[in-house]
Amino acid sequence: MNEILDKIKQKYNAEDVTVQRERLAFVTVAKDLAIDAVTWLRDYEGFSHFVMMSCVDWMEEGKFQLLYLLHNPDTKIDIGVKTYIDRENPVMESAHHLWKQIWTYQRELHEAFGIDFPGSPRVDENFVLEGWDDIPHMRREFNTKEYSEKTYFPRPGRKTYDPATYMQEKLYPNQPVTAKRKDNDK
Amino acid sequence: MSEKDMNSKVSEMLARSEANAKNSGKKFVRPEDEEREVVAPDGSIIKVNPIYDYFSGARPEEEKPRNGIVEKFLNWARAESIWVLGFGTGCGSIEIPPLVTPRFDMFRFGVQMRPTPRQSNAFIISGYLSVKTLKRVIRTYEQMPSPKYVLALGSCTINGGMYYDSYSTINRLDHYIPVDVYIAGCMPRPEALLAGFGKLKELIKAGKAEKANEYARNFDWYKANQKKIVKDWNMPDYNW
Amino acid sequence: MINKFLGFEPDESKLPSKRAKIGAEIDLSSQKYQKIWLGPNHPGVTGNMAMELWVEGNTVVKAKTHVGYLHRGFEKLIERRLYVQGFPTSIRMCVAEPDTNEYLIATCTEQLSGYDKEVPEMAKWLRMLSLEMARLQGLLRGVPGQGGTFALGLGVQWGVYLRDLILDRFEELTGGRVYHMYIIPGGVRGLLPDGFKARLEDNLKEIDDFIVRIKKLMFHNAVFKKRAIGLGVITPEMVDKYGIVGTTARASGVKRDVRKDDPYLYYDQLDFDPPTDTDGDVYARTWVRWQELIQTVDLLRQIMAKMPEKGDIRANMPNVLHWRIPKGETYVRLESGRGEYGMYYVTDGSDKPRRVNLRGPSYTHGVALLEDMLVGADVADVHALMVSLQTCPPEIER
Amino acid sequence: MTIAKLGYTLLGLFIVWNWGFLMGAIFRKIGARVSGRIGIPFYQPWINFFKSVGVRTTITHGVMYYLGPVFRLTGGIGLLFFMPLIYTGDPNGMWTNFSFEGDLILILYFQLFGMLGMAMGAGEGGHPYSAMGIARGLAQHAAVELPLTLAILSIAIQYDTFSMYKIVEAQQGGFQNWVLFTNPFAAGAIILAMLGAMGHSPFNLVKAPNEILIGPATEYEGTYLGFMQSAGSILHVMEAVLFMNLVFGGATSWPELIVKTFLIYFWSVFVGMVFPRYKIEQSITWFFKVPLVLGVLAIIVFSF
Repeated sequence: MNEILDKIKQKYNAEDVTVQRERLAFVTVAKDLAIDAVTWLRDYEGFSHFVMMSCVDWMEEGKFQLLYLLHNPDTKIDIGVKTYIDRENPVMESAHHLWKQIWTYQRELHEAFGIDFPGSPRVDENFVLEGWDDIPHMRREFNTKEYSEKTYFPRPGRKTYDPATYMQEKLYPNQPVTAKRKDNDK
Repeated sequence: MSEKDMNSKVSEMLARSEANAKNSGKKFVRPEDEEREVVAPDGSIIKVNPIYDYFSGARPEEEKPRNGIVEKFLNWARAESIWVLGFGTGCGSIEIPPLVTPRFDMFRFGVQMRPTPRQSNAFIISGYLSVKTLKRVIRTYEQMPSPKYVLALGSCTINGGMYYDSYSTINRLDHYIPVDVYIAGCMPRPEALLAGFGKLKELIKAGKAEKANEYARNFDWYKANQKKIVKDWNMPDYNW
Repeated sequence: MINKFLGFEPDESKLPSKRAKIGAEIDLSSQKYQKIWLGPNHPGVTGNMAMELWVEGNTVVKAKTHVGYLHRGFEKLIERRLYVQGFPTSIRMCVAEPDTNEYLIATCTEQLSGYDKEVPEMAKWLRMLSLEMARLQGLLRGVPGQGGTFALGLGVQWGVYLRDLILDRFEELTGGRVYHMYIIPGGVRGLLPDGFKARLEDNLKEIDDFIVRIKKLMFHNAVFKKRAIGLGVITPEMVDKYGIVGTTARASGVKRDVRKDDPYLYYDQLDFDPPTDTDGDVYARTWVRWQELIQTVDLLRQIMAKMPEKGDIRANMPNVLHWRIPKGETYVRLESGRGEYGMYYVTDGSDKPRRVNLRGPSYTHGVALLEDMLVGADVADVHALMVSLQTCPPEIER
Repeated sequence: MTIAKLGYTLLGLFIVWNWGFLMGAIFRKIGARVSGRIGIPFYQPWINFFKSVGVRTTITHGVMYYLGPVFRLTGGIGLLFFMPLIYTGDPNGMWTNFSFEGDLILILYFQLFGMLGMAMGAGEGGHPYSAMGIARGLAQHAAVELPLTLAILSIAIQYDTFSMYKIVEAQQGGFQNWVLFTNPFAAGAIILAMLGAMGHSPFNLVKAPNEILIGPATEYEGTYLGFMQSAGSILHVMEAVLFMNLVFGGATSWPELIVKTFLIYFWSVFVGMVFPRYKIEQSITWFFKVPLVLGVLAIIVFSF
């Protein structure tokens, strides 16, 4: 485990190496080197099983974090190669030539976050939505509750309580309400 | 007409249709579904509007019940022979296999599955409906012959259930198609489904399950609601 | 350029051309092919999914899968729910084996909040019991279901009946028939009821009978063999290329089982060997699943024998309504009946998760692999191929 | 005399129609019991029929579209009109219907007639699965017809007649006179070809719900469907009667007809219960193997 992490650090200037579990580690690699790192891990280090590709929206920092999670079937090690891309102009090099299923992930991320993968097959086609004309639905600033209330005729009479305050009011009605929660509905 | 003329005509028309596509505000119409002109083999020019041609132009009409005892007898037959369309629209469809197998055997109540909408008269909306499915559900519902009945499963069809805040699933099914029987639960047990069929039978026998006519009567309202959320209205290649 | 700078060349022979198109190159406008849609309203698709097929006669020349009919936006919804509120939502991600979702989200939160070491022993055994029961009910539908794709409905009838019995046991244990919400962060919700083991053992005996009967009905059946052998072959080379996992990979001779590779809970204390086969066709996949059915029954018996009688079932957790998990990320996987099932979970120090991403086996099996597999297949075999890859649409689109 | 005969024929049609419905229900019940279910009530087919007729919407796709079920019904009724139902010893007696010298050829034609009608109707319906279903149906029918025709020719050579009535007459006087024992090759070919003609699994390719919806009938609803249900029930019984007359010695009374058709039909259901469905090319190959060889043998044995 440490051996391979050292190699990545040395070769790709990997930062922010976190060993989450005994056999799971996440490393951060610069955007230009990410696909190379993934290719190198696949071809030379035996990480032949592509587990998943994911994206996290760090809206506050103005970045998207892409994750390529690889698994080595021989040593049973998982390494997540992370890279950060700009949120304003989200473009990432396509990796569809490495594994057959990656174009599906890229198509999904294109739809969900608006990340472009030039050259990836069928990346512009709809994946799960049809006739979507709002901002990409998995971005943090997209408020799904508001959208739903605006669009789908909510049935009147439905109430949503904050569980903490509601329980306190129900169970301890005499005490002053302390469990106020900052409403950060998103 | 010479071949050269034809070619110039075709290229002219192509240019025109491209310009139309740019100018028209229709976002989700794919180029092959646009209104355009085509040259017939004999040289004449025909206007085609694929979306209009694919869909039935006729509005559904109210179909009056027959008189007295005949309708009563037919209602009895309809109640005792409910043919359910085999279209699992949501997660509630996992409770359909238990219904057709030894434990809960719904065949003994005259309820059977049918693979095509033309031959079924009951539609189980099994749980949440995403907008993408709703479009197919509406089309399927309109294809079913009247009288037709809708059973809506789960809390998702009543008020959105636990997906009340989802951007993808609808909240109230009865705004888009008329519902005869709601079966509550997440998800309803097979026993509840059998009870729902029992309730539907009572309604049919009493002559109260005339929701297909209601749909025809309030067609404009239903269509307005449907069009509000289904923005991409052209069906991909359902051209039969 | 970068490669030169780094001092190594990627192995070009392993890279297909970057401009490679997915699917066969055919002229669809030549009027030689008819386009037909299989689904979403078609009894031959599992769940709610559509396949767009271009056929020449009975042979598929090009296929496209269309998903999204079951999209509910779970990953978005969980982002705006408390950790404990997101829990009942998450288990509905895949309806075929809901317990796997419970385990994943519970373990993710435990690992990130540092409570994973404090889960009591009894709770872990009960988790294993519920996971194996979930696998068993999935297989009871899945193994005869493969016969059902060839119109052998009899096995399905028997299998779904027995699955109902297992669901009864779930109801005793958890109160729920399909959705259980049994495995919660920190442990499980309850102990075994009185006499549970005896009743489960009765059911397992019935399932033992069923296993023998289904073998005679399906694997000794001339017509079943004729249709399933040689259909939809997956070679061992394809396994890594397409990300194939679970029984589908094992039927091709590649031993992939998370229970052995990355043991979780107490699977290292159980005596089992994941079944494999070498042919990689539909028959081999069904055969591996049939063997896994035997193995699951055996595992359930082992678990019941090794399980302590009593013990703590909950770790001492903070008030879940005010639970904040420090910033972190993790990936947890388990072996579901369909293969490796994992969840990527990111927290940012607030009371709600930042990102939850599910990795279902159907995501790779049901889109990229299925599309390539359908090319050249008979229209009659589409349903069989789809079921043999255990495609479960809700976990593709979530 | 002709009027009385017509009356008897129509009465026979009514009995056959009802018996077809009842037999269908019984076999669905048997299937249910094998699975461990209770199954539909025995009167379900009649309710289904009345419900179908009572459907309010009618959609038509053109003349051929509604001629499809009519042709299918005609196929069944044609079989009934020109085939002796019950042997009474009198060639012009009741229940012999309008059997005449050479009716065997007409009957062979009527057997295919329904399928041809459905082909036209399904084509007009325009659903691609209908077209696929009917293409499968016609291909399989052709494969079934070959051994069947050879076997029937062999029987015709054996008794030196093309009259169904004479074939039945020749088989009277005990089961040792049945074609089943006097011409085992032809009987074998017919019994195997019967599986395909009855359209049960493994040869139920025409109606293959998880492949091609419900085949040619995909677009039919309401009254058309009611007609097709009736046609199906009549055709099922009449095909069983055809095989009964050809191989199993005919019937001398209604109870005998009912028992024999039930058992003949049971044979195909019995096979279908435990076998999955063939693909079309596998099905055709199957008919071109054992049944065809038996048919050829039957011809060879009785030609020399």
